[in-house]
Amino acid sequence: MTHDPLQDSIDPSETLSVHEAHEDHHHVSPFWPMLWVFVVLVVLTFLTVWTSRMHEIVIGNTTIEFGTTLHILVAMAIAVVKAGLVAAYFMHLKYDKPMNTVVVGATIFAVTLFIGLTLGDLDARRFAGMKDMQYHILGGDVHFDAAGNRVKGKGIVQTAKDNAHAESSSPAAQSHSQPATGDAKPAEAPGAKPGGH
Amino acid sequence: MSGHHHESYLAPRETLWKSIMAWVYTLDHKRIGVMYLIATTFAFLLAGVFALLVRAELWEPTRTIVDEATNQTRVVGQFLPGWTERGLPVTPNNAYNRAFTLHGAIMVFLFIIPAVPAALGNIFLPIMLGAKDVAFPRLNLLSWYTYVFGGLFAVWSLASGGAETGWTFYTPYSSTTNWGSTTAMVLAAFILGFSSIFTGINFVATVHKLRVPGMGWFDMPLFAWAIYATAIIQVLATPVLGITLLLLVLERTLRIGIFDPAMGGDPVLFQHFFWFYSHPAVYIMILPGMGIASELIAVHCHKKIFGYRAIAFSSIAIAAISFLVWAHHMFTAQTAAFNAVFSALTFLVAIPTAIKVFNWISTMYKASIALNTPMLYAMSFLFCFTIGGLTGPPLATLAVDIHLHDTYFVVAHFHYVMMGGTVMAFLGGLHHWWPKMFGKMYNEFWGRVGAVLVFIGFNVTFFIQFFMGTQGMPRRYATYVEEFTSFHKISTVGSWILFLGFLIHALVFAHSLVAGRAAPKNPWGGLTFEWEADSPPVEHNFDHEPVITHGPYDFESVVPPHCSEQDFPLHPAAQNGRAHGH
Amino acid sequence: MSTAAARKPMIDMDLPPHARHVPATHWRNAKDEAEAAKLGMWLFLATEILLFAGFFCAYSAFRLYYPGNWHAASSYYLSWKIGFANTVVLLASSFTIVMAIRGAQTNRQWMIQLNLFLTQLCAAFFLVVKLVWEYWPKIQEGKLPGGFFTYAHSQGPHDHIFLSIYWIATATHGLHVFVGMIVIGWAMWMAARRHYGPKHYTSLENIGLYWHIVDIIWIFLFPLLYLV
Amino acid sequence: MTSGGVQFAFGPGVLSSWWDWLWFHNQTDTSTFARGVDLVFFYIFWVSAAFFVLLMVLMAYFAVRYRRRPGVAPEPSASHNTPLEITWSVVPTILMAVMFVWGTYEYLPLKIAPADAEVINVTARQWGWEWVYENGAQSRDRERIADMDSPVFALPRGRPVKFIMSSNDVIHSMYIAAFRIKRDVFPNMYTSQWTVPKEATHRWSEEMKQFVPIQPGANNGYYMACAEYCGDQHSQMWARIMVLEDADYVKWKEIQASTDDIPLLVLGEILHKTKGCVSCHSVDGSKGTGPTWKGIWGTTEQFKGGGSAVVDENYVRESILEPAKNIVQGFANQMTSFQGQVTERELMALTTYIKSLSAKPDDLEAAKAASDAEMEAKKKAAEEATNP
Repeated sequence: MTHDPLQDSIDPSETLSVHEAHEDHHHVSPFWPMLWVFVVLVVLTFLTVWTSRMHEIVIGNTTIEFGTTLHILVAMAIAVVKAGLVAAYFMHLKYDKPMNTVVVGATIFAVTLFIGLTLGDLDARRFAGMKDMQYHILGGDVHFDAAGNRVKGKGIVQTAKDNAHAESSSPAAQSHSQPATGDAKPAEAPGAKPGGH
Repeated sequence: MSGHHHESYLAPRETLWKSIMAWVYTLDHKRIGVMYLIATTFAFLLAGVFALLVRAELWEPTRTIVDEATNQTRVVGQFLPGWTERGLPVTPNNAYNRAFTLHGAIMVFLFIIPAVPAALGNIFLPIMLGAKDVAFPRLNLLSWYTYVFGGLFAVWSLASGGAETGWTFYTPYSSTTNWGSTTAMVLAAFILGFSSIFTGINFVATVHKLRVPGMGWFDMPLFAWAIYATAIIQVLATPVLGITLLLLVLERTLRIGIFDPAMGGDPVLFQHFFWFYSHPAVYIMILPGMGIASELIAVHCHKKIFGYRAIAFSSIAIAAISFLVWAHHMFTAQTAAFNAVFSALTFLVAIPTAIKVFNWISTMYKASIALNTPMLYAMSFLFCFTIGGLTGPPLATLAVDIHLHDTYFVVAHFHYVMMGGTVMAFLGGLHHWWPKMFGKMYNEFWGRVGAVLVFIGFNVTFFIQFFMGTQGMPRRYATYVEEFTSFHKISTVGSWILFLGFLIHALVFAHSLVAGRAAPKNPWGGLTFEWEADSPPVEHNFDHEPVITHGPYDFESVVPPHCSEQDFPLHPAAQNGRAHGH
Repeated sequence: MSTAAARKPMIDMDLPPHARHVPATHWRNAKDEAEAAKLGMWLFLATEILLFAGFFCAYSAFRLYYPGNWHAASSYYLSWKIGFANTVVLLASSFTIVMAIRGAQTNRQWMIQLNLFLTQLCAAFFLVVKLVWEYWPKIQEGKLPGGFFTYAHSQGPHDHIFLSIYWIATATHGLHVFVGMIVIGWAMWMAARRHYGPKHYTSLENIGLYWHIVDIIWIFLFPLLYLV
Repeated sequence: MTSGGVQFAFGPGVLSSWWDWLWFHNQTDTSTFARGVDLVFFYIFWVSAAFFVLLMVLMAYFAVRYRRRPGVAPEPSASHNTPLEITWSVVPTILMAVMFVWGTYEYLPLKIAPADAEVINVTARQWGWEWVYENGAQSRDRERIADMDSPVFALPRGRPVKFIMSSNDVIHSMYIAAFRIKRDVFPNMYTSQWTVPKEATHRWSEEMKQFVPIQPGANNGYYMACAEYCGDQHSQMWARIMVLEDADYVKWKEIQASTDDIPLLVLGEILHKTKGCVSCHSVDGSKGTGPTWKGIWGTTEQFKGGGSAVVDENYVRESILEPAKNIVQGFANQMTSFQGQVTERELMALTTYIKSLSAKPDDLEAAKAASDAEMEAKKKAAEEATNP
């Protein structure tokens, strides 16, 4: 089989006398930028704590209420920025071969799908209403009310009847009595077949 | 680094002790690959035995050879007596449940996931790229020992009562059951996951950094492409299995209650966690099989593969889409809106798959097809995989899947893809590369006999199961209603034919190792680098780093290396611009 | 003849250890080797991220199911001050390890050793704070995961789930910090033997990458568990 | 058992019946969904069949036509063909788009029950089903399916029924193949599915005083099964579904609803099956997931972690209502509480039944006596009620 003689002799880049081979591998991480990144990170951490502990902010005469959701959004936004800084500077992504960034991209893609889609389904299911979790610890129909007091159940037959009535009577009772996942209310059933009768 | 460079990688060292140590500490990807091959074969036999037991159990709807005295379950109980954990009796169904669980768990985690990438991939990926070894030989060895370690846990579980949760370990059953030693089996799968991750990292880096100078992405053999796509999934999906099983173990030991409804947890969350890995995992299983099929068809048809780029890209496309479809395993558990979304996404994955099949068959057009064992396997791969693929759409279609979900239709579909696809391709690849791996030819005639028997046995076993599924025979059933008796009988008979086929293959390979004639460097007239190396290759694969002079499938313009022009003549039309493999 | 055999005599033993580095025999040159090592590390980090994604997914799922209970539990069971201190410490350690790498790149051995030592110090501080001021009191008061939750004054029916996730996530992260300390310890030992230098610091760089990912994960865990 | 279809001989006879079975023989229009689902299925089936035959014929033809001939070179041909490749990417895509749209269109109604659907509350447990009808009726009819005493449930023909399902322990899945409906049953939330059975399978026969198949042998009702693996006897969670005309349906529910006219002893025997005790506690002495009831009465049970008790009224009551309290040695804590799921009389009935299984004959006598006495008392009370 053919092979050029170069392949047999030693590739110069393998020996240390020659420096060219190493150049693009060596980006020296600069001191001051890195220090600044660090300072910014600490500041952002402060910011996270500060925002998470405030309940409303007043700009001029407009007041923005800080609900839980907003807290999460702000905190996560800051966290993402911090992570980005660490990745770009401390972890050298800014200076490296783009391949490493591609790896990170693929990872973020997978994580987003995983968490995003899973939560999407669970969220929909939550509206379908979960049966009281304590139900099966104590058995029977015993459960806890919102205040956490134990409430004696009424037996499964009675529950069944109530559910049945709740079914036909009040759509309001839907969410508890008929929490089948994702069922729209029978009243506004898009494309529902006629019941065959 | 001393004088072993010109000997076969199989050559023994000066003393027996040194030879053994040379295998124990080896960093040679070929040796690690061979060790993987042996281990996975063992796992395959073990799980195969359980499969035979399962089929035998189903010979009769309720009871067969009953030994009522020992309260063992019918057939399986005869073989697996005395698995009583914490004084619990072996009830009539229980040993059967363990048998199908162990069949599934061992086949999936110990055989089919590592079999092609970690065994054949390990041996041939670096050679095909013209490299001396994989990127991280130590990591490679670590991956092998991790596999062994995980295997030990599986054996521990086996010895201490097995598991009977089904290989899917659905909570809350798996987190509460007292039968067998589920925890050990879960830990086994957990550890095996890491072995798989290490292999994946290794192969990605190898493909990126160790291609021979001048080999561009589209000069790579399609097997390398498939392994690359597989490795990506292994890296990106397996960690989620790790965390899932870790949480499940904690659920069983610390009762953390995340998946346990009795403590406010949510079992469906587990299903999402599990399938986020385990659906991509089925592509970890099939993609390498597709890669092998591409090699087999191209080489044994002696024809430039049709639509090289289409096949290459479809591998990557499948890898990407595989992350988008997991929830189609939960159509009966999920909300309507999500089912619709995932149903649509699931159909996407069928498109690149279909493209592959079309390309493979077009490759056979105007080819020069040698109907030897590897090609027979390539064709039975095409046959079975096409069926497996075409029975996917019914399961992706919402209305139909609601009916077919968790019935024998799913069982048949899965086996047509996994066994009819991956295992057929694996066996084909085994015959294809056997001369290269061990430097011995196998007996062609008996090889073909085995191939035909496996093909017939497989189809007899599983085709009938589609009918059972459409009639609503649920899976994982130890006892069933009498209407299905004749179906199950046929299926069971098929499993015996299948067994016979594998037996013949075992004998053929054994004979080849003992008395097979020495293999030439290039018995099939292949053009990829492994056919330029010796059979078996030397320690660093090549005496001199090979130079890329032609594409992997340029059969029309190149006489294969180490082959005479009499055997592989060039068509006069292609004479101009002819190159030569040497 | 093997290229490795040919390469050996060309090594100048007068060079410092780090300058004597020769790529493993299956590599075509040191550049490929270094890049591959880094790529491999990044792939490993990808698996780490996905591993922790499991915790984040579980966290969000139960936050979805029991929003009020969840929000209350975080401030009820955890002190943001401790978390904040640990966050700053981890960030500092990230900075010092970057400086250690800089020391290697500019061949200032004292800089490598000093910064690695500081990093080690921060890591130790992080773990001590966690064990002494977070884990130990919780264990004593029975603020334990799932079935072991025995704390008398639980403020909601699902506190045990919150604590399950808190314990598993932070414990896994703590384990990573501990592993980090071990590898950094190894790096210190190598540094003491002048193993790192401008020509050869890939392993140090990879340890740095690992350490940063541990940091990043904490950057997300801190607000989720302690603040919101 | 010949229900649900043809009996197959193991042999050539099978071939023909395969086709019946592929075509769902007489089960294509059994429910609102069956017809639609099957049409989608057959669309996919024929598309797939066409592609499969095309591909395999080509493969076989090429394999023969272009088999290797020594010394003959294959004649060159294009290694790709863009129009062709585009065609075979686009055509399947279109065909599958149809599958998706049609399949989803048939599926969505399955999620939306009509408002006037009769609600049946389904409880799944390891290992059995319990349906509670609106009038509180629970099935007492049994049939032996796959070696297990399985319940027989009735559904009204031509009226929508909605199943609101929950599980007592692990995940199950309620699957009625003939109706093409399946839905997982979870311990932590209600799920539901609905259907309208289209054809009646049984009728009330006055002479036999029971419900009998309308076309015996051809259609003896449908099977219901558990489609989500749930442990040891997962494969024995069968049930028989019979579809009745309205009048018969109402009659059936009334019969099931009233247990008062049943003597305690008989009722106990029924409950042992309907409440699912049978799946763990045998009455023939064979060892199951739980202790057998044969001869257990009056014996002294040793508990895990010390302690023991004599099996008497109190102990039986306690084991039914708080099973986890004491676990008999050699058994796992598998049973879930029946708190609120059994009435006082049902408890009495079960106690009496267990007593009647005692090893000592006088216990049996006592049980019989108690049972009869209770019946007498009821009669007397009834008479007093009618003529004070």
